[in-house]
Amino acid sequence: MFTPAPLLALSSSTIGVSISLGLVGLGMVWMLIRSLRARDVDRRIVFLFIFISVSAPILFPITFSETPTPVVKKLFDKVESLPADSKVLISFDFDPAMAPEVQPMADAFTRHCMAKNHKVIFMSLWATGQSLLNQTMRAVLVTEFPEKRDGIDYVELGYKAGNEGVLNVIVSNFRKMFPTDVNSIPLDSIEIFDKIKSCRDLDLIISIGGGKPGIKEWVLFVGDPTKTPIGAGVAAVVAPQLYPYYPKQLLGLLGGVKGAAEYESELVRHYPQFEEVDKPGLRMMGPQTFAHVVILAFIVLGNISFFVSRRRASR
Amino acid sequence: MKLTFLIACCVLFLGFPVAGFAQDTPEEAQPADSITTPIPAPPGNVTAWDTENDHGHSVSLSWEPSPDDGTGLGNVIGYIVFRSDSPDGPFVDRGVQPAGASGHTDVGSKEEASQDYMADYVDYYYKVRAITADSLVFAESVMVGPVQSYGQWFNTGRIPVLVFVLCFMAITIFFIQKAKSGANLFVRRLAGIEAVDEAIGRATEMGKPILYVLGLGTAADIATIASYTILGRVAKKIAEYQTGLIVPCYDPITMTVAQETVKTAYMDAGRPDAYNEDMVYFVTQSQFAYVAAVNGTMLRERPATNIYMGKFYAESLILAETGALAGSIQIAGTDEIAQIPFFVVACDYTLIGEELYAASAYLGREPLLLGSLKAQDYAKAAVIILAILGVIAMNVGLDGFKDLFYISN
Amino acid sequence: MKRQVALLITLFIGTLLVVSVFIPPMESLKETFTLFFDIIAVFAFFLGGGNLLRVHLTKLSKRKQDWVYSIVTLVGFTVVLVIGLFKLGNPGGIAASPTAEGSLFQTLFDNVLVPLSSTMYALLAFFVASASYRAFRAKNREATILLIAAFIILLGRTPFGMMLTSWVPNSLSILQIPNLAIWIMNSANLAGQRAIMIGIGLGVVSMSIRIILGIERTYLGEEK
Amino acid sequence: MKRSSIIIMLVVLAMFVISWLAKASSMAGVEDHNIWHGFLITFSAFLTLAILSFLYKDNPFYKFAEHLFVGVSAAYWMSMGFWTTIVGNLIPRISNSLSAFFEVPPIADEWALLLLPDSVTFFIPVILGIMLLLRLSRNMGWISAWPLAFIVGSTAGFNLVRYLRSDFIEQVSSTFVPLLVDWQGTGHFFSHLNLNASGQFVTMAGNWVIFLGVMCGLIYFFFSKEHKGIFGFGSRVGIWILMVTFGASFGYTVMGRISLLVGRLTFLFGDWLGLIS
Repeated sequence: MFTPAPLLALSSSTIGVSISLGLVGLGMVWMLIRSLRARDVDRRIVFLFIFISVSAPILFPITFSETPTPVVKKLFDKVESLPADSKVLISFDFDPAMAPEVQPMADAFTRHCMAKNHKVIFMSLWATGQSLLNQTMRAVLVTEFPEKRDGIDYVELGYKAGNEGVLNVIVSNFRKMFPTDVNSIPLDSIEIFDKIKSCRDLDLIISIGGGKPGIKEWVLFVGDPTKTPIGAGVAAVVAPQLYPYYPKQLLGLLGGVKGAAEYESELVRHYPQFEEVDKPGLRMMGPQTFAHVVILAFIVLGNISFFVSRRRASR
Repeated sequence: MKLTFLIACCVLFLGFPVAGFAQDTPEEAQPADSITTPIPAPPGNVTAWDTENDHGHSVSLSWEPSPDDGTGLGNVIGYIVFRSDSPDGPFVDRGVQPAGASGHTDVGSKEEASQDYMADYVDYYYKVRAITADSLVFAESVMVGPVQSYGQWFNTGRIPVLVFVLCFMAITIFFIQKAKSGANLFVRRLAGIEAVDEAIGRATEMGKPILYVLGLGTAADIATIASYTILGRVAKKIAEYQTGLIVPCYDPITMTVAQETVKTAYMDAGRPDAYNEDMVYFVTQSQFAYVAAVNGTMLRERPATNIYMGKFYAESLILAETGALAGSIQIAGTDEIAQIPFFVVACDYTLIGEELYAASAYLGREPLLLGSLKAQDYAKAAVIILAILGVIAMNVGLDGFKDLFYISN
Repeated sequence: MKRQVALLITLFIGTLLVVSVFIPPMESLKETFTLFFDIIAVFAFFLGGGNLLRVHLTKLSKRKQDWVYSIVTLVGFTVVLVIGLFKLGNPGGIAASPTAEGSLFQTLFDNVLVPLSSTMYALLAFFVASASYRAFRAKNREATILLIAAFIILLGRTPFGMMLTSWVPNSLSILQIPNLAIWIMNSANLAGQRAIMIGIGLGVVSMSIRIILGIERTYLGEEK
Repeated sequence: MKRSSIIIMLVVLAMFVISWLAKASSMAGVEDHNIWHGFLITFSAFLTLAILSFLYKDNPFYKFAEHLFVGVSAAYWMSMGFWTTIVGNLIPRISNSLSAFFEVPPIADEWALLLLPDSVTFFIPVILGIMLLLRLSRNMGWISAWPLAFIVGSTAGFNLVRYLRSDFIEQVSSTFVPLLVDWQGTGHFFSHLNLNASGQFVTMAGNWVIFLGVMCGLIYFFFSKEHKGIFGFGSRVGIWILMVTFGASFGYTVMGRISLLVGRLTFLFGDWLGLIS
């Protein structure tokens, strides 16, 4: 609990990384020997390795640069190409558990839309999404864009229970599901909604999620019926499942932290003013990479021990 | 002489600022010349008609983008659609479209109270205005109208859907009838199901309970409904072998149904005495809290077999790995595509997607269910044929074929 | 009697909603029904709460194994319920959104529910690793295919994937692992996804038909 | 209770208090309620560690966290449901006085259903809901079958068309892909074998895989025919395709899972221990 902070501060991050990598490396060698003896290791050791390889890059940050893949680029370009004052809806369809993975996307989208002076409508299909929505508003809107005004540049509809049912209603009528915004202001007296009756009147819908209800529901209930372009930021887990919808039913897709990192780097490329802001996506790629390598190693080791033991059995 | 001097002064006065402007910020020519934006050409042949397949209160428009949109002067940044209920105005703004757009749907409110109310069977007149960066510089199309909005009684845009629904209903009912009339319908064996029986046997030998997880689906989810049947079968066997059964539930309604199912199963097995209320219990309706509880149960009760059937989300792997840790045999089945991989990797047997539904039919061994299963198979055959035809059509350039499947709005 | 009524309800509601898709004037009906659905769902929450109380109170009264912890559950439940329903400590008063900034409810959410649920979720990082160590073994042809696919994709998600194959000339960049990974995702993966999807789609449709026609009755809590 | 476990309890308690005080003092002057915030952060850190301890083995701390989680979450969802749906969507439609009490603007009547005003029709779900709650009573429980029928019926009604449309028709029609290309010589055909500039060969190969993959996948899901002969081969290819899909999805997912852990560890190291800025 009292791990001496100054000590860590003194040790340069390179030393820290090399130490921890050394640890992991040695451990791997030890495991290799074991597997050559056809012995499996206890899963707790596997857990330990993951823990080290993830926490090391957090304590001693390392970042890699990212180039956007077409799926990400397409969505970025869409937001970029829309004229100012376009109506963009951003839906926070995730919960705290998923937040570390997808909230960076939400922030990046919000940032981008604000920089392009789009009119943004925030909502959430998840009860728990509401407070995460508040977080983004606090972190991005209020601090980075103090000049933006609620009701004129953006509006927060918040959460309504009913999962895909909510979409079922707003696809033809916002006011029926959201008589008021989150601050109990009737939609009729909110400037952004003068021209918006249903989802048909939106220029772009971005759903950020990773569960149900989520992107799939947006595509099924809103995208297909209204042909409104839909972009998505999703937890890596659901991304492959959404590929069938891309590009016909889904405009573009940010898959997991990598997607977020790619979007962030692209954003910085176009808007140098965001050089300074925190880019969790890029920041998280370090641990990602290490953990991936460790897991890859585990797969190899697992197979080595498997084959060795099988050879012994056949002998 | 005086005159020339005067002119010279004017030139100096007027000229300098402009020249100076041009000199120190040559690249900022935009604001300078936007003061005199050339007027763009208006959008061409505007047409307006009642929006098809809707409940009225809406008119659709289309137009040819102004020649200066993108091309030409290229200074058109969008279009505003104006509406009036009389040819001579006043015209009200009914919506904006970005540059490049060539159509707009003007949707009004159904409620007369609303200021945005749009009456049916009333003449409306429309104008489309091409706008530039300078709000004073724009070009309006010729007025179109009168046009009336009215509701349709049938949504022709969705005919393909209707056709499929009807066809599918037809074959389903046909096969169900066939099954009822005693025709023996073959259904191939499903490894997963065989495994269930073995697993129950194993549990009996070990004298350990069986953990049955219905997943996170609501009582109405198809996967859950399919899972009930399997649960019924499992419970019956368990009742016969007198093994323990644990069914922690996520959804209160699902729980009530599960209780009924298990109770009935025990009665069918002729041991209503062995049934007790606590076998099926409610945990909580929150994903990870539920998982936390089930994980605990796994490590404390050490069930011989874990059966996961129904809707599962991120928790799939948490459950499956914890189960493996507890050394249980695991059989899973879900229609949640994203989660199948984890079950396939971590469990001993997995019913992949549709197999879950098939399993319930297979176990129910009911002619009705088998019949509908047959119907599905024929539908699949139809898909394969359609796909082949479609691909051929695509390759010989008969794109019309694809349009048969096009569902407008 | 009760069963007949139930089946009639299902038949009526089901058909009504299917038809409403094709009859524009009935579209708003869909919206209304959805709202009904949500309202009933909330009552289900309360049913859940009732069950929860029942389960843990019996555990407590019968002094079952780990009954002590049931106290934790019950206390947590009651406290949060009282705070939530009465909006205790909500600066905005009754009109404010229940999750308003600085409200006690929100604080509880941020400091109890968030750490618990996200840590539970984070366990996956460990389990993914243990699963790949334990289960990704070339036991048979299927397992091997699974293993290889996973390996390529994993590699493709790291910079090392690029490093390993950067020597490949750009004209053949399809063979560079990251590109290969994307290609697999968009071809084979997509095909598999789609096949499953179509199957499930059919399954759902036929099950729905069975339910509406009253052929499928398991949901009423009976074997047949 | 064993002596050792008591000692562990005490140690953890002590550490908790220490961390609380440390946190509070570190926040003194910065935050106004530093004691309270110190407690909150320490407590969430404690819960985090309690759950993680499950990786080692089941233990009292995990049990505590687990049971707390169950109770709190259930209550949370009940309250949310009450405020967002009952107060947000039901009350404004059925009672002006109540909506005045809850300070929500009433919603004007609409004649959506059965030509009755919402203020009447919206009692239907209330009645059904109450029927559902009767489940808690022993002898009136059976009536909960009716609301259940309503829920199942409406879901079936929604699903029927929706899945047919988006998961069936749309998916089938997007399987119609061009398998042949307009031949412009070998050079052009094999030109730039990369994805971003979609070279003919790559695109075409992809399309073939998609087409055949879907076919074989569907064959695998055939239940009314034994997998033998050419049919058997088809289904075997089908399962291979599925395996690639599963492998791919798994590999792709790892990323997301790691980032969740990153999130938690960042909280532990940053917000709690303050090791990272």
